[in-house]
Amino acid sequence: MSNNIKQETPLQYFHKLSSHANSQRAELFNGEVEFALVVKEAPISTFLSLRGNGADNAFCAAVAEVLGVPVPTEPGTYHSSKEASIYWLGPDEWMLFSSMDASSLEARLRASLSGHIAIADISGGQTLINLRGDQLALEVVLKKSSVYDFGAWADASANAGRCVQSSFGKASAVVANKSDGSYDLIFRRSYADYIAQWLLHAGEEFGCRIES
Amino acid sequence: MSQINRLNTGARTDSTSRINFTYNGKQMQGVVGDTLASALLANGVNVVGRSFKYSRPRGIVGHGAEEPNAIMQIGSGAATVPNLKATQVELYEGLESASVNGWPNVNFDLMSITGWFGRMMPPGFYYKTFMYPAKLWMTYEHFIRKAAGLGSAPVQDDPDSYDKLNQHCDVLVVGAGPAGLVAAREAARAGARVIIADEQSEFGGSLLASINSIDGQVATSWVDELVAELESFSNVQTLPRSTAFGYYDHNFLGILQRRTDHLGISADSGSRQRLHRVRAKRVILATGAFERPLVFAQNDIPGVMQASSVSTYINRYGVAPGNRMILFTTNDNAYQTAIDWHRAGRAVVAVVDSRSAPSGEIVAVAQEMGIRVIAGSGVIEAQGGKRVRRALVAPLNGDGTEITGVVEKLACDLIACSGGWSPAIHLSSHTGAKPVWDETIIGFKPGQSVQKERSAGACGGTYSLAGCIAEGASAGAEAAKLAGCGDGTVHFPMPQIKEFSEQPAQALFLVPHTKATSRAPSQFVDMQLDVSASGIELAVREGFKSVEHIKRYTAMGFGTDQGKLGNINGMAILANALGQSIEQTGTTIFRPSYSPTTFGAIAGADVGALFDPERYTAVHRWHQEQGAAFEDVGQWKRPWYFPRGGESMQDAVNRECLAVRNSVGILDASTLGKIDIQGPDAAEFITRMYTNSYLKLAPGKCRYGVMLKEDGMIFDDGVCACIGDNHYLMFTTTGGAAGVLAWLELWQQTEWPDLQVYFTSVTDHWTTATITGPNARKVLAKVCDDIELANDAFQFMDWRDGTVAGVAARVFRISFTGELTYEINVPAHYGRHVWEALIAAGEEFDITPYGTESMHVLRAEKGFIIVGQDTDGSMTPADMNMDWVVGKNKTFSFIGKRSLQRSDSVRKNRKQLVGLKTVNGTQVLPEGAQVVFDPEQKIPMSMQGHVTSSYFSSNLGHSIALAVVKGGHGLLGKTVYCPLADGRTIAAEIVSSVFYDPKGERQNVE
Amino acid sequence: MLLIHCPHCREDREEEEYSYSGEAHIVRPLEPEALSDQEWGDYLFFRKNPKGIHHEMWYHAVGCRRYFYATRNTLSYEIIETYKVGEQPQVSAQGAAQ
Amino acid sequence: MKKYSGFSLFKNALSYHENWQKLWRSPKPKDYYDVIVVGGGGHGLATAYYLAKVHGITKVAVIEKGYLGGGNTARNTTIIRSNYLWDEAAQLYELSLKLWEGLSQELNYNVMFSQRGVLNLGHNLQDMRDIERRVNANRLNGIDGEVVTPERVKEIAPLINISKDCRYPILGASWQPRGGTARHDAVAWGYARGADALGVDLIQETEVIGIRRKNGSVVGVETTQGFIGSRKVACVTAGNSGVVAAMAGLRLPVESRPLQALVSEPVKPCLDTVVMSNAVHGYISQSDKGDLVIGAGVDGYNGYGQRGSFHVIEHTLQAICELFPAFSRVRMNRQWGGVVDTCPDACPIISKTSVDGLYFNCGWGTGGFKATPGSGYVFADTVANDHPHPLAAAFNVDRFNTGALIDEHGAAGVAH
Repeated sequence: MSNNIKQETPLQYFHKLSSHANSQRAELFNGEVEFALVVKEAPISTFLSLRGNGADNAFCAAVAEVLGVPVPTEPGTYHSSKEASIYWLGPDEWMLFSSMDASSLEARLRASLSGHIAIADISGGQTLINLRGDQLALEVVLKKSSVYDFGAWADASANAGRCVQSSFGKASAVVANKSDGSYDLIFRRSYADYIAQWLLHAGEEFGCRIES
Repeated sequence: MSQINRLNTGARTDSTSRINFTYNGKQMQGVVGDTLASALLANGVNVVGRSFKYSRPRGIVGHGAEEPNAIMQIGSGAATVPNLKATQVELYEGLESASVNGWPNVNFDLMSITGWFGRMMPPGFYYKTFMYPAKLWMTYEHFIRKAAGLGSAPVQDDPDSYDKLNQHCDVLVVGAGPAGLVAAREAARAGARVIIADEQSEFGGSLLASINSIDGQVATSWVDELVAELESFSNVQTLPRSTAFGYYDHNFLGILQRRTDHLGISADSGSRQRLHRVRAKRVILATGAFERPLVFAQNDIPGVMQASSVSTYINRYGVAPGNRMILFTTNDNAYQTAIDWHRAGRAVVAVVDSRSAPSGEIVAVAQEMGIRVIAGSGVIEAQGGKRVRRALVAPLNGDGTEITGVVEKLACDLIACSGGWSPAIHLSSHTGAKPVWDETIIGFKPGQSVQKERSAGACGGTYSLAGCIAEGASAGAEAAKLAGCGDGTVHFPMPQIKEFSEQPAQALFLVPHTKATSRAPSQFVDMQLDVSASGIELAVREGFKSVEHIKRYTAMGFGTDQGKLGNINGMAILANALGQSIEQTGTTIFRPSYSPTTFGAIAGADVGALFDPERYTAVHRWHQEQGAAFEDVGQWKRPWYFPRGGESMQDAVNRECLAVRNSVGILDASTLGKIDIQGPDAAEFITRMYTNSYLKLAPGKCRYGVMLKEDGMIFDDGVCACIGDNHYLMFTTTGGAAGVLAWLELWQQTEWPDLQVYFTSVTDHWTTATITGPNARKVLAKVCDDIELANDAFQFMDWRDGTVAGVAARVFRISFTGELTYEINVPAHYGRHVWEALIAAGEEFDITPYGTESMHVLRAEKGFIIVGQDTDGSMTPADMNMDWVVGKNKTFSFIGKRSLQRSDSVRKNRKQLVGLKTVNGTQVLPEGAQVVFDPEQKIPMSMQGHVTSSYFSSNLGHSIALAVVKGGHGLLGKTVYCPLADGRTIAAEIVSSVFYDPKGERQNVE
Repeated sequence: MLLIHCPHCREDREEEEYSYSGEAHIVRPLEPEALSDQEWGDYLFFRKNPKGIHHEMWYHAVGCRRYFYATRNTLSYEIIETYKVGEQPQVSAQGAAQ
Repeated sequence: MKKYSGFSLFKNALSYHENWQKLWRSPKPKDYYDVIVVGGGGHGLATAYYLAKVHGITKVAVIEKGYLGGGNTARNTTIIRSNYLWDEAAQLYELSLKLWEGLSQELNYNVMFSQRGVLNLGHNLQDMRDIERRVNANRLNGIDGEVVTPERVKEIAPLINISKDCRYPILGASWQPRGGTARHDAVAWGYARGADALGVDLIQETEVIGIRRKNGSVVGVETTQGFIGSRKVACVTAGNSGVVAAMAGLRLPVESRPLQALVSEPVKPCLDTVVMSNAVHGYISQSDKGDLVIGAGVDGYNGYGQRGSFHVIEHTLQAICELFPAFSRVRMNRQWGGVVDTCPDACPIISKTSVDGLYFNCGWGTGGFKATPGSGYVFADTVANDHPHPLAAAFNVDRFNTGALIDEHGAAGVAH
């Protein structure tokens, strides 16, 4: 597709917005990051919903072969490489996130999988944001936002690879922890404005900025 | 007024740092560390309020959540807060406080009802009067309501914000007194995730007012060290100013943290209060105990206080609230107050001890100080007006039920009372644990645990400091172990503590008077609601027996203090009146909140813009830029109409509808639910869910379907397309999307797991731009060159993949307007691009964006229904004249089919969908108008149905309406009437529900 | 405020993630047309609604999107077990009574 | 029965209230009654009262396992209105409302029925269509009601937020001036006192543990005080209907769910009407004591525990703070739950059963309190004549077989 085709990410209109209630607090984090919390939206990427039998070795092997990442069969985990991540959403449901082209990835998967499977391209309907910053701020914002016990993941850097689909404000999101101590959030496009406002509100006490 | 009662002894307050505040408009000073109550007492304030029913003057009696009288309005304007207890308000510079009752003021109250008039208002008097004449009740009530309420709610919006944290921990400790603190320390050391919360501004509980020594140091120093130690653990969260207000199922507790109230300013960052929603593996309740007041005549006169509160004011706040004190006690423990008072340099008139021969170690200490002890006696009445002036003391018999000698009058200005202690079992009671009466502690103890909790320390009936610490330590270690941390053994050694050994206390719940209870001056049980011992006895006399009845009849325990002081005495007086034991009588069930909890904090951040998510399509901003008006559809914001210039809504809708029929319009249909369905059994499954069959639907084809609930009633509708072999795309209504997906999953997962089919919501993936009208093809052709668009090549109810405006698209030729229509679906990040490309391509045809209102008009012209508007959960397909969509020959009994054969479903005069054409075509029937056959009949009229949809059709030049009318399908041509609330009656003719292009030829544009 | 163990996620998760879906193990009649109105009405609407042990369906709506079953005491709200579709409860009202 | 009046109050004050008569006796159960009413809540007591008063059947016992009026009568938010959508429901609730209007005098007990009006708010276009439909139907049924604008709503409840900018703005409301509230406990006590005076035995702290039948007919009930005979057993045990039905081997189309409510601390009068919103889910009025009385929606799961989940309370207070932003700083004093028997069509069952002599009155869901007088009236008639009262006929249990449901969900969403 040609380059003059305009694309908009779900948080397009929030990039560079910030919330900052208390200047004193900002000084505390006045080093390289001026805001204790930074929300960064990933560029437009591929999201596929993958359904199939996780107990079927052939299925798992074929997916791993195409993605270059093993299929997580343990509940609440994800695996990732530079090009792709695959998140466990349910016993027969995964979300793929990738920089590879959606239709060709779908085609390759379909070619290598057999039996009862389903693949749906949901790239237009999702976005991924990375939430990084001060550990206390991250912890508080996650506690404000979700009923899930992220404390059970404890030391995030040692336990990277956990993910969960749970509540986020009055919407929902997939949250995953990363080895650098930050978190990725994946949620639906139509809720993006709400979640952006929610994060700006929840992060206000620490200072929160959204960037592309 | 100066701080006449301020002491210069070593309290927790800093007497050198002054704080200015106002009380009822008067300037006063307190010191850092004061509560409003301690500052008022320091300033010699006696009367802090008027009682609810009789407007009697009342003073401060307690020092915490138990306070019934010192109810204050704090602050002013938008940030005012009603009904705070002065004992719980930390003093800050500029604090404004005011009493909540009393007119014109608390010291001189014209509403005061004493003596005779008070006697006219026994419990239940409302029920017995104000009945005649009946029509005057609203007038009576008007005056009754004038006396209602304590403080005033603000009238402006709350300037503050609130938030919540979802907390999960291994061990939650409620209460940071001695038991709680050591429990938290043991659990923390075992590696548990610990939260410890306490309602007060600092941890320490009773030790903050203790002059005991622990391990050779002052108790408060021991506390400071312990708190510092706790704060050094990374696995411990300490929450001061945090009240656990409710204990809910499965170890979920609500804790309200007051973050800025003590600062006094409406904070400009962060939240005023924070609700911690805590899910704990184990809970340790270390909530302490409340001292029990003594019930004697006129025990509500200011200057009658709790003994432990007097000690707290002296030791913690450096305030001695009076000069000449009488201590009235039933136990050893309270002698400490006499000692504290004596050490503060004030006169102890006497200790009146109800026990005939008090002999505890501490009694001897007091006597050695020269304090007079009057044993075997009680204070039977307090006297005074706005302050106690004297006490009537009389000798009592052994069990405290009768006066046995001469009454002695003793002058005093303070009567400190202690009837023993009542464990704070509120939270344990919230769990459903049934409190048990324990004669040895003369109180209710927590019942058998029904949640994963245990009580430690005074709230479990253990009153010695050493006992509390030992119990706390073992509870902490045990809780950690049960949560999977540590081995359950106590790690830290017991501190050395010197305590007096105590002799048994006496149970004394109602101090006798020389007159019978019914005739004696009021002996108050529940101060806030003016419930007296005679009131309880009256209720029993009138036949009430159950403690819940008594509570409801007298209002005992319904106050904002929740009966923390009065309840046990009340139960005991009731038991006595019924001639049964307290155990038999039982106690009322405590319910959340333990202490009052701010609405805004319970609501949290989910108010205002965050009250409920607003869902937007990818084209939303374009709609906003065009000035669209929006309609709420479920959580979605959909463009309602696009007014141009100064257009009215009707003008805009007329223009939009004409544009669609005459040229081309464009609608954002992205909000429709879309479910991707794949699997070998997909067609079979879909066919079971819809009324019609999909077994023979070929790839590239679409079909309209209706879904029923198993009761046969329509619950959703939409088009379903066959995308490929074993692959379908189902469209749902906007509001029904989530429900339909859950419905499909329910049947597949639980009823037919053998059917191989997967469902995935793809609603958000697609932006759907619907272009409709005779020029729709011409517009599409300008931006799409890889789909053959000719009428016979790309037919009605077909779909094609192609490229639109350079973007891979899926185009459906279906129609909700009756015009030639293409629904163009592209991934949503291209949504705005494709939309704008279509607008540009349509410019020469004056392509007109239209909203949901025009969509409704256009479909109504065609007689197409909207589920949820034309149906209401009681409509079958046949009712909607849609029998054609029901597959009669389907082999499988699809969902809802059987219900269509029930006797009521085949009844002849069911309400059926028809069109209504008003006799006067300019009149538009209101939606919701009721249809009758005879407008002249008397009320109640026989209603035949109602108008479900109604519009002015600019295309037809007259109004149109859809209605459901009993037996309507057989009534074509009949004139019916809609009598309206405004007095008009509109006549209309029953016509076909299809008003426009009945043969459906419009969309066959060549 | 229930804490419910999802047998698929294998974690205790908060009630807000779930929605309740009614009595479990009600099998849809194989031949609805063969039933009388009363038998059909019984299937549609009439429920055990016990005070005590109840087998019920829950949907992990904000989670793994799986339906599963729970054995719960409707008086104490204690959840005795959760189990997957296709599995049978280990505890029943009759069993608990014994 | 000694009559209550201002004069009797005066007279008794002279004697220090030492001579008040008991409100009711505490009799030992007899061996046999003409009718046994199972359940001593408002509906059961009203049924007994009207059996004695209207039908002259005075050999009646009300058997209550706890204390009179201790179930949902004691736990509801006391809202009274009759502006229901469907004819069947509207007529039943209107009968009730008419009885409320004279109830204090009828019972010589002030039930403090306060006709301060009820607003049902609309927040979206479909809400407003439903309100129009309901109000039009009400008016043609002879029930007072009007559709009012947001500005009029603001006049009636000045602290309400009618801003167009909020998430779900108020687009209008239905207004029933004759609606209002009453003092819930007084209703039970008033009917109890009235029934007792007519000879009805009120037997508290006695639980029915079995329904004895012979040849398909009722012959009495087993209780914790032993067997009591009767050919007619009328069950009015909201929150336990399924359990009682099971004693007779019956199942009902009801599910028992928690319903929660809360009150604030007392504040000076600031809300002089009843405000209900289905869309955002909150119901609020202010009691004569000053408490803001707030009702929530039904919890999602079956439960007999008289308590529900905290998130329901949170959601309700979010709605209240949206409607009344000024109440954000007011504090919740107490919250509690009841158990409501919900029917699939949100309408009650007032019905004979397949067992001769066994009658059920249940399934009131969230709408029971307001129906108390009417429910008792038509149920008493149904029991006395062994034939449905005309207004009860539509509420027979057989409707769940025929499909003739009265779907109040249709326009009321929640039939509070």
